[in-house]
Amino acid sequence: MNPVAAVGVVGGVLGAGAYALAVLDGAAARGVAGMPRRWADVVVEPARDAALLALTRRSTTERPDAQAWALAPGLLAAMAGAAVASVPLAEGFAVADVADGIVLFGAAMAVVMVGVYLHGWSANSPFPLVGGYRFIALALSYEMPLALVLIAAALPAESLSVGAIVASQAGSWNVVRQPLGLPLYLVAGMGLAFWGPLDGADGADLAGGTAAEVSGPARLAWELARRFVLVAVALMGAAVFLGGWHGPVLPGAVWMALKTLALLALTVAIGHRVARVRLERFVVVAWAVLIPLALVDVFVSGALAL
Amino acid sequence: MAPFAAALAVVLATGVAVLATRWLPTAVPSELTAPERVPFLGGGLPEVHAWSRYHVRYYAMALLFLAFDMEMVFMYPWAVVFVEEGVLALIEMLMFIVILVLGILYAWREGALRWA
Amino acid sequence: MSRSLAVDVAFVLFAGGAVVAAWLVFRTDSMVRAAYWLLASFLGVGAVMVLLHARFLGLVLVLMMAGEMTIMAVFMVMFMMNPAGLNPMTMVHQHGSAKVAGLVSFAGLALVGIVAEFPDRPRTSDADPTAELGVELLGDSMLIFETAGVTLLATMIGSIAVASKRGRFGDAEEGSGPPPLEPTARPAPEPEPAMEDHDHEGMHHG
Amino acid sequence: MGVIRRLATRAEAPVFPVVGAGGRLRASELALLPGIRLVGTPRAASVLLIIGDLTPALVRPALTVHDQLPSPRATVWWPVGADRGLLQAWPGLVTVEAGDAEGLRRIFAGLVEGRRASDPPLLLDIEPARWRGEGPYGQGGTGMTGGVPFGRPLPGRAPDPDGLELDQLPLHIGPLFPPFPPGLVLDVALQGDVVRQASVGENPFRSWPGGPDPGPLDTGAFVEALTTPTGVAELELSRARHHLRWLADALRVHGLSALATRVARLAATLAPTDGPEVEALVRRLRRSRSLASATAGVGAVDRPAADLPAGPVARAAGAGDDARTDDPAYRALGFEPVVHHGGDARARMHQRLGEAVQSLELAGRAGEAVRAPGPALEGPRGPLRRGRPTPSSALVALVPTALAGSEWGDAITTVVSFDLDMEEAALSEVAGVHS
Repeated sequence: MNPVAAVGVVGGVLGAGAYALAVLDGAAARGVAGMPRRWADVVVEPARDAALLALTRRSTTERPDAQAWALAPGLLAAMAGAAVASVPLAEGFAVADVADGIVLFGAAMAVVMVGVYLHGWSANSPFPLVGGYRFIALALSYEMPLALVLIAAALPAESLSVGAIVASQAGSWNVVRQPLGLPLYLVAGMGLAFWGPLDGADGADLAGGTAAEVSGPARLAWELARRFVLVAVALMGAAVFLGGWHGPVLPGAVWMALKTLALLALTVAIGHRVARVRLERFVVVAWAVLIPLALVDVFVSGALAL
Repeated sequence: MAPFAAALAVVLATGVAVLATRWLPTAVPSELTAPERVPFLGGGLPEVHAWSRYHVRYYAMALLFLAFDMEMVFMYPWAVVFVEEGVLALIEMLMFIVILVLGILYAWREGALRWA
Repeated sequence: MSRSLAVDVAFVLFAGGAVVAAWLVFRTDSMVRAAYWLLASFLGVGAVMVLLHARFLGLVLVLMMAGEMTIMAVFMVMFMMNPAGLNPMTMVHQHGSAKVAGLVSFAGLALVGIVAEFPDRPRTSDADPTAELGVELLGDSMLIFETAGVTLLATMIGSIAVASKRGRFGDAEEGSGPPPLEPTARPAPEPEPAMEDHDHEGMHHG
Repeated sequence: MGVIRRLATRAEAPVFPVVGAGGRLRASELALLPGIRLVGTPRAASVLLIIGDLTPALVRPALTVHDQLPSPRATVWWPVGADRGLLQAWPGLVTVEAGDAEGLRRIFAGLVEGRRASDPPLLLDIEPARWRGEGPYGQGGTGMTGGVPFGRPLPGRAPDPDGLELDQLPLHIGPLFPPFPPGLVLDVALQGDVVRQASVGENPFRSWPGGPDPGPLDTGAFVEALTTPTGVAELELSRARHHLRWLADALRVHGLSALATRVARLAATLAPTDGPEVEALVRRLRRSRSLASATAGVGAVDRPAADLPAGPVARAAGAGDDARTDDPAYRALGFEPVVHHGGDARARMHQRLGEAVQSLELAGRAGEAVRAPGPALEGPRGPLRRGRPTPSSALVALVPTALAGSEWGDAITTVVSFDLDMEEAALSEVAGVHS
């Protein structure tokens, strides 16, 4: 695809996805809190918050690593963009249908760890620092299950390309063929975007963690970038586990959008229902339970694919 | 190579777009006083720099990750040829994985996954 | 601009970027920056590999190095005094021998590059290098592949045995004392736990 | 810019609260007010909201936090109870009637629209320490770790139980750290993310020269009932409300802020007829695996339950003392204390949930029953006896040992699970009458 069109498409997907995510989150929060609010307000709310952040001054700390601090949200957003580019948005329409799509996704998501750590480290402030280190513990734990469930999905497709993985789900979706895949993927994906129960890096107990010292445009960039990552995760999940563009009646792109929104809604709902997990415990569970389960997923999927 | 060119364009453009928030007129922290730049401690004042020899307590797990990361990389090419190669591939990979799961088992048994 | 020219330009940019980033590793005072300049260098190398049609290897390099460099940063910060380079320091020591080692290794590699005869077997562009790698791993190189598994197992067990203080049978240092100062002496008795005093010191430092 | 400004004017006003004397009850209702959003760090706030009166020791922290707000910023004061005048000198302070969200929003809108100037920084622009000009790089010293770069030294090392000897950060956190109860100052030695040592700093509510003169305490109804006959139904309803307010704070710390808002609303409007709703909520929270794993084994106090200060914390550890057991009014209702075992944060949460349900049930049954004034009364944090130390002061003493060695998140869970009130802790003894 021509680079300009590619940028336009990915930008559109990320922007629309992040906005939809913010609206869903606002609606869910109001629902759980029992605060009725006009729909119009809920829909405009994220734009208002963003506008306020854009009008607020950026603050800084005494002696930050300014360049690394500025880079962090850009890194997250760029990696989310790379991941979105590798996902086919409709049959035969991927921005960059890389033959090793899930490796590209894995690589992009590994670099996300760098971004979050830098965001925590650079402020030279205690709470962001602890948040950054928390994220590394989280990332080292979820990365294996994330890669393994994607490999399991690649087995029946005989290819690492996301397009091929979606095409291989013409008969039945991976969520049915590989029932372990989607739950494990969602746990890892929520960790990736430090969302809901796995938000230790930016948790309330650290006064916002890595984001405790950012304000104004820098905060806006960070919140956007983080949502971009979750959108990329949901998009990839919709393609790899929910059959991507496959679906009756409606066009493929609409199905992709609906499935992505469904996954986003699911993560939002989990975020408002499940308390923050103690990372110390999550690490043990990830290695002793999630990784073995992911390996079982790989072998069962493999045996079924033969 | 074309998909990579598109991906590269996307990476650069999204990254730069988010970085561009730094050029918003409000993004220049001009003329901040020293107290405005003090790190937040709930009203308290810091004595020392936060940058320090930070004691991570998951270092054993981090070392385990290094080895496991390597293993995972072998699985990608394996996944591509798996159906083609059939049972042989399944058995070979099973052997490989069992060896590595022994590593996790050992780590778990030794309590290395728990934080120091 | 023709496609091949674009590829050439990209190659030069990425390769040059990799070299510059590698140089910057030694020009910074911060351990975190040093680690991530090295990662940036690897990103350049990964991109070069992709340009050379080794897509999978290029991407995998990025995938692994992002994790690896982060772990390196974590360990460097943990054990280096002044980890953020707030006080001046230099990443380069033993200048003389470092220069010699650098020149010798560069000359050696350059010599190999110039003198060695590289195999020249043009492939059709539709061959999937990832699949070929898979066939190789499961076929002729199977023994290497499985040996790698055992090696990695040894790595895991070794690193845990060395790094983990806690063991299945209790504290790894239980009953051990600091090494004696004289080679023939018995190990010094285990010191009394003096945590409180030290903690106190730590609290009021600075 | 016009559109952006118009949009921003209608955004929820991000508020960072500074809870002064007498402000705690008001602060607990902040999340319920429309058009206002509570934030956890001043960097995310536009409005610094001072609730209640500032004591001398709270002024410096409030100024520190004020300057950490990014501009445009404004300071709003909601006066509650006594005003001893310290806030009169605060430049640019806007006084708005306590609880008036609309008034606060007007200030915020003026700020965003540019009709109102942003607060200037209030503290003097002085670098934290002299450092310029020394050393080859102007870092303030020589060598790798010598000197005080940029005005602060590098942290020092301390041994760690796992054999390493890495840096320890001496931190003074509070008294305005949102996860903590207002006024709690914690001096911690943080090694990595572990609290190696903790001690409770000077209580800012004790900083008036003539001794503390608290505004309305959040347990004021109970203190009053020591001397005046009070309906059992009224007392028990207050207790249930208190425990629900605590629950809202705890849920917010555990990352369930939307649910916390729901609980806070329930606490604010609680009536004896809300029994089913509270029971449903309690059932749900008790079943929650994530909450259980976030609190189980955290903050266990390793001493016999009998040695703990009496109250919910001791009852959560298995000690059944409850001043209500000997109270004739309660005996007539067949009162039996709720007791849990384990003595950790989870047991304390279940204890308070159980007591809230029980109190609501008692309130429904008590009818017109009146409790005669007596020497002792079970308050929501423990027994209140005239002339004896307040329950909070005994609970504060538990904090240092309970925190030592715990991870930061667990430390917060522990602090919250004790349900401290620093204003109450500032009182040397329970007095009979309250303003």
